[in-house]
Amino acid sequence: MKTYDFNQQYISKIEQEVALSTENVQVHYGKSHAIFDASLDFPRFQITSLIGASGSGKSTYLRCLNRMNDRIAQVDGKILYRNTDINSKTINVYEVRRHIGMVFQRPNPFAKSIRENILFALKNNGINDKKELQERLETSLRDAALWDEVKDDLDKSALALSGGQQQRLCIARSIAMHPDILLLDEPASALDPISTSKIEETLKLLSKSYTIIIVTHNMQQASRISDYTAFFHMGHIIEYNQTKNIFTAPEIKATEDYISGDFG
Amino acid sequence: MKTYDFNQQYISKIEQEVALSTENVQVHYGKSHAIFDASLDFPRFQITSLIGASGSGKSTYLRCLNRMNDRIAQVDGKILYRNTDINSKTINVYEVRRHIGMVFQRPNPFAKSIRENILFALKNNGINDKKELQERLETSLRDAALWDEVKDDLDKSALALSGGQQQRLCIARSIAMHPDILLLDEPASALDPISTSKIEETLKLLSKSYTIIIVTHNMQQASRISDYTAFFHMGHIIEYNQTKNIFTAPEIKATEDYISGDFG
Amino acid sequence: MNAKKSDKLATGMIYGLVGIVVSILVALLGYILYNGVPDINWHFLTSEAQSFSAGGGVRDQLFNSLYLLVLALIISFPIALGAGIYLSEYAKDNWVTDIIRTSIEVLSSLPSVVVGLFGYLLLVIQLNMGFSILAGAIALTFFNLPLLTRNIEESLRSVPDLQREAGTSLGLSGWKTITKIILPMALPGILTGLILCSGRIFGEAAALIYTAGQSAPSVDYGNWNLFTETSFLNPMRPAETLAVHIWKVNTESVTPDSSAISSASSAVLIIVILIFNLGARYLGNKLFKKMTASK
Amino acid sequence: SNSSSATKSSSSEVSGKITAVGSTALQPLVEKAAGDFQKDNSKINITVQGGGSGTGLSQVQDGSVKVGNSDIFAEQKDGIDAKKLVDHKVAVVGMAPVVNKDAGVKNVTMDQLKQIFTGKITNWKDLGGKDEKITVVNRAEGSGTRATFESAVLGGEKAIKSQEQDSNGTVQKIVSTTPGAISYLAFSYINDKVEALSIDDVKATDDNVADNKWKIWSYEHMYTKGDPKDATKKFIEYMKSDDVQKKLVKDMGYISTNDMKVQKDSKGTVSDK
Amino acid sequence: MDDIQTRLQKSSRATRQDYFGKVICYSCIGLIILLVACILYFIASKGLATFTKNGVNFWNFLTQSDWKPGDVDKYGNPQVGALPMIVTSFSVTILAALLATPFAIGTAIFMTEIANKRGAKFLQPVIELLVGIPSVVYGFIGLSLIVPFIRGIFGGTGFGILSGTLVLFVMVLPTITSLSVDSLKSVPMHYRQASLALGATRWQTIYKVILKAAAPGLLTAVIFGMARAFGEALAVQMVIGNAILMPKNLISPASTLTSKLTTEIGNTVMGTLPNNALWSLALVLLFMSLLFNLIVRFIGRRGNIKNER
Ligand SMILES: Nc1ncnc2c1ncn2[C@@H]1O[C@H](COP(=O)(O)OP(=O)(O)OP(=O)(O)O)[C@@H](O)[C@H]1O
Ligand SMILES: Nc1ncnc2c1ncn2[C@@H]1O[C@H](COP(=O)(O)OP(=O)(O)OP(=O)(O)O)[C@@H](O)[C@H]1O
Ligand SMILES: [Mg+2]
Ligand SMILES: [Mg+2]
Repeated sequence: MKTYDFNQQYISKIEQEVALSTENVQVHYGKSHAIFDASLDFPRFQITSLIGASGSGKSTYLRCLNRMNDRIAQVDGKILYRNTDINSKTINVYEVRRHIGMVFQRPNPFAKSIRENILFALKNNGINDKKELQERLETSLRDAALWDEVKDDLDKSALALSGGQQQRLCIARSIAMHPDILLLDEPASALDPISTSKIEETLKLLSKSYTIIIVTHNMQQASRISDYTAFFHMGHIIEYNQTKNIFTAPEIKATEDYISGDFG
Repeated sequence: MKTYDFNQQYISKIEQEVALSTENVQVHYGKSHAIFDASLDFPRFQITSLIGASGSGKSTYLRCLNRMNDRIAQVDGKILYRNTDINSKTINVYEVRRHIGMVFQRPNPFAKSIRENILFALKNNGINDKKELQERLETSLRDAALWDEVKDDLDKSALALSGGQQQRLCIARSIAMHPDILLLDEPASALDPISTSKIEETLKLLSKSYTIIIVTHNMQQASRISDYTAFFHMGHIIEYNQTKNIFTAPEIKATEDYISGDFG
Repeated sequence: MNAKKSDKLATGMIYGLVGIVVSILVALLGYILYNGVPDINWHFLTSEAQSFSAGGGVRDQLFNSLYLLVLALIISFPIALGAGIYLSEYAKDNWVTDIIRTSIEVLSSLPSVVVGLFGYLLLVIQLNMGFSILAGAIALTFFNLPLLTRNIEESLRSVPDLQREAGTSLGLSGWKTITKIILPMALPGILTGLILCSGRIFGEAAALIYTAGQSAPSVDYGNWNLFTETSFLNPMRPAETLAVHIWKVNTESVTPDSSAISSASSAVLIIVILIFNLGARYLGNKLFKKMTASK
Repeated sequence: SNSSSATKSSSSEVSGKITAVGSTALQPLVEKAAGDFQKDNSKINITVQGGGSGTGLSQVQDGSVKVGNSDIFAEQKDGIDAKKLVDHKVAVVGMAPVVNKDAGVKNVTMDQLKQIFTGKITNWKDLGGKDEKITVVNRAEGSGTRATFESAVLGGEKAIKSQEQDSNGTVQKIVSTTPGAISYLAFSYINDKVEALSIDDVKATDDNVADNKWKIWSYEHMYTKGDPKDATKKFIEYMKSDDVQKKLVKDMGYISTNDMKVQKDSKGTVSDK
Repeated sequence: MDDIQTRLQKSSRATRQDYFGKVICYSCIGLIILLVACILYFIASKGLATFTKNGVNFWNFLTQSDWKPGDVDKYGNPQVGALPMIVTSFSVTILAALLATPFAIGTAIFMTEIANKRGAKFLQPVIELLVGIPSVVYGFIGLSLIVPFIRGIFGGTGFGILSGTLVLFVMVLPTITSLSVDSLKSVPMHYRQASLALGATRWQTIYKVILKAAAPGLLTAVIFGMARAFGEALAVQMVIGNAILMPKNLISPASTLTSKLTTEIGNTVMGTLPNNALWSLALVLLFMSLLFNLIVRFIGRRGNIKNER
């Protein structure tokens, strides 16, 4: 692996309204430094993808954005959401996570029925209206391209689904909460192309009213769906720009190498 | 999802030497029928990819090939390897698995050091020569495109690696055994493009002396690396042919639909 | 083929070990049941114990054992649950936790006599509870707590972290995640622990001799007012349990049929535990299926 | 209620709660008597518990319980101020050496018995029995039974270190199953599974105890702190009444104090009654 | 928008729930700690009185073998030597654990790795059942079966460390087994898969992967068994002979700390030397179990460090 000069980076300014931004975020796992000085603005109602080699810190960074790293890692710096630094100690983290939903790399449905998986958090959130629940159940499953496959088995255990089905269920579960921002960590890495493209369509649709940040290994996916792309390299954000710029004319050598290492 | 006529299938005969073949393999999970009458021949020193929608039974079928389903599912039918039905009760399954290695969808390294992960099975196998072990350690890690990243940390716990690194370690672990046939269940779904392409190159190289069967969701991957492709649909093998035929001129509608659902 | 041979050898060895264990178990249970079951009859189960004439039964002792068990579990389970959750979910990996763990383990290795005497001095004398079911139940709690706590902690830990992440990422509070998602998944394990503890409570004698007492004054099974002296539910009355009864009959009894009573009581005890085990297991499975909606 | 109620001794108005704790040997007798007593005195609630003579004495001395049951004189216990306690002797218990049946010995002299328990005679053949090692099973240090036996038999010498057991039931079982074993038991625990020895050709019977021909016996005591009052007084009177002494005491294998022709004090001195 | 902003700053139902949960859990753990502290204080104050109030020399207590708290020796010192009981307690515990561990772990392996569902389903309740058999019953079975058996084979009286060991072996077997089963079960399924896929035999998988991953849990299981053996009184008391003699061999009568404690405690008067001396035995028991725990903790930690690096 080549080594690059990390001072050489290109972070473009966002012209649009910013939904979420980080300022000098540092992450340490114990003594090991995993994210260095990450400062990014995520534009509202856009899809931003985070790309980079395995181990470059994409997941780590993403998990900071809704405070999922709280107990695992030491996160310093500012994360601004609605003019509030949500990385501060006094913040209500539950409220943060309610507005900033997350879907993980490995599917993690609850050991409950499919229905309960979707409705559990909603009910906890005080939504008790039967009709509303039913409606959210159906639309979220539809949006995650799972409805047709499970509509007759809603009371079956979610654990009996295949890996791909489970992952789509997790996406549905997150969507059902109507979050403001949706974080996805390689959500499609376990999905077949049909489901993947459905999910991508969904994300595209959702981006009309949601801000979406997605980690992906799939260059095509990144270029196809995202408006902005950030390139991670060994814990540093090396380049951040509109996706079309990144993929057609990267400013930095490291980015170019990574993208052209790809197999278009 | 459309329904298709499962009688309508196209399984091409293999002209070359056959390394492994199945005859009327049926798999049941309890009462649910997961694989119907799967009969395939896998050509020697070629890469065969298994594609199909999520839940279509690819993993289930693959796991039969080295008896990994033994305690989970009921597998009927014949699996022929070197003129022996390795699905018979009297077979030494350990020997089977030694010659037919497997890499899983989810990385599953042992909670041991990186070195120990690779050497574990070798030592079990009675290889104790220090030099030989060291050599296999290095080449297997190199082949899995992991050597550069871990060569200084061989005694670090494998669990401290990122997901992608872990998966590459698992591949290395399998390669180190010098198996005859290598089964891979979406081995690259957690990998970044650079590692993926390195793995693909490795597989290509390995296919000179190994028979490789790989489950993948990635159409490009299938078309890029595999010589033969089998298309699974709801537990049935619908079409099996040389990869170029499958991707350019599928015989069956279901296959065509699936492939064109893709985003080339 | 060396590996295969050693596999065969080891498997054979394990079968051998298990064979010995099973024969010990079967012989032991067989011995107790063979000696005891012939003397069990309806009269034995429904009549009072006699102090020096033959023909006594174990009605009160049996009831007392059950009542004490329920009471002890009611007291100890919630505490153990809280402590178990603390250890698996909240405790940080530092010296404070180390001290907590060590003290819990020390508690579990205290000899029952010591716990009994401590209970006697603290509960019976100091807190003026007298020899009573309540004092007995609290003394049993001392035993139970470490076992239950440990078991609950481990059951909770065995639930994958993916589940915690799922709950957390949906904005659920840690508490909700634990109680509604992690706990149901850990339930079968917790239940096993509960059964094991119940077994110990049932068989415990030494700690009860000094706390719940060793006499069973006759009580009125029709009196549901637990604040009256004669009520069978009164937690402040002394109560000899089945295990204590066995001990007493074996050591100081002058009844002519003491050995028959002792074997029959042992058999009854084991049968009750058996019923309890199977019942709890059945219930646990049902509960698990219901809570996780798996089929 | 105060002293006035104590005078109307037969009225059932007396009420109260009595806890009697202590000697496990005495427990069944008191428990049974208490049960009968409460049938006529429904307002009195009696709890009888074991715990050992030491426990009984220390609890009654502390005032934690009303009655301390003991099979040893309070004077013989360290740490008990006997002056504060009032002794109520409710029964007499005789004890006899017992041996395993195949020892082949039925009678010993007092001196031989002493030599066995001090470890000077170690084989039954020295006593005309089988060639078999003598296994001494003593009673727990500090127990009333042991104190009685040692003061009657050992005359101040120390018993050898040997097995110790604390309950009649266990001793009976051990002696009956261990070849060559010797120990001693209260009369009520002697059955045909063990051989009760005669001493100097005197048989272990109630009658021989009554006139002190049989030397190994002691009282069962119920101690109160100061003179008993109210319910306690009534109950102890009941324990000494003919109802209990003539029937219950005999049924349980004890000897009634009324039948005794002699008395013993805490130092072991026997005098005529 | 402002609404959300304020909600981010304010506590919500979830924070309150979490707070509530924390309070509950911390109180529970606090209660347990308090309890342990109470017991420790109680035993320590009574047990130390032997040395502080009654003037017994602590070193003599640990190293001498004459136990006659009621008497004094020729120099006028109380004879309180606990060595025989300490040695015996250690012997029965360690022997019982040594004997039970292979059987227990073998059974646990059988139940989790080898047996089909039905086999495990049969064994589990049987083993749990055994935990519930009262000590007295074990004691009497020991007295009726094991003591005569030992007497028949080795001669002597049959009472002694060997009989105690055998009884304890049966008593701790279920404890160690069920705890071992738990710890084996908690080894992730994918370890087994990975190992099997590499062609490792079942035994290799068990021995090199599963047992290793479960080692701390297994160690804990054994320690728990030892703790139970250590504290066991009623059963041991019936078969060990209760003679305060230095054990010369495995079949001569001996006495453990607990058996002495149980036999005598009822006959002594609270606050006197004979009573305090017994509490000193309890204190020794406590101290030894503390020591065991610390050793395990130490071993466990070293194991972990090795794994992580
Ligand atoms: N829980 C953890 N404890 C310690 N180190 C960790 C932990 N998780 C990740 N790391 C380390 O932090 C670095 C970044 O890991 P991260 O998982 O964020 O990478 P990634 O970009 O998501 O990789 P991948 O594409 O493989 O998922 C890696 O070097 C990894 O070893
Ligand atoms: N252990 C199991 N028990 C019961 N049913 C199972 C099990 N594993 C898989 N199945 C079922 O068998 C069918 C085939 O599953 P399989 O995992 O083989 O699909 P797949 O093609 O590998 O899907 P994916 O691409 O999502 O991995 C699915 O319907 C699934 O629900
Ligand atoms: Mg990642
Ligand atoms: Mg699969």
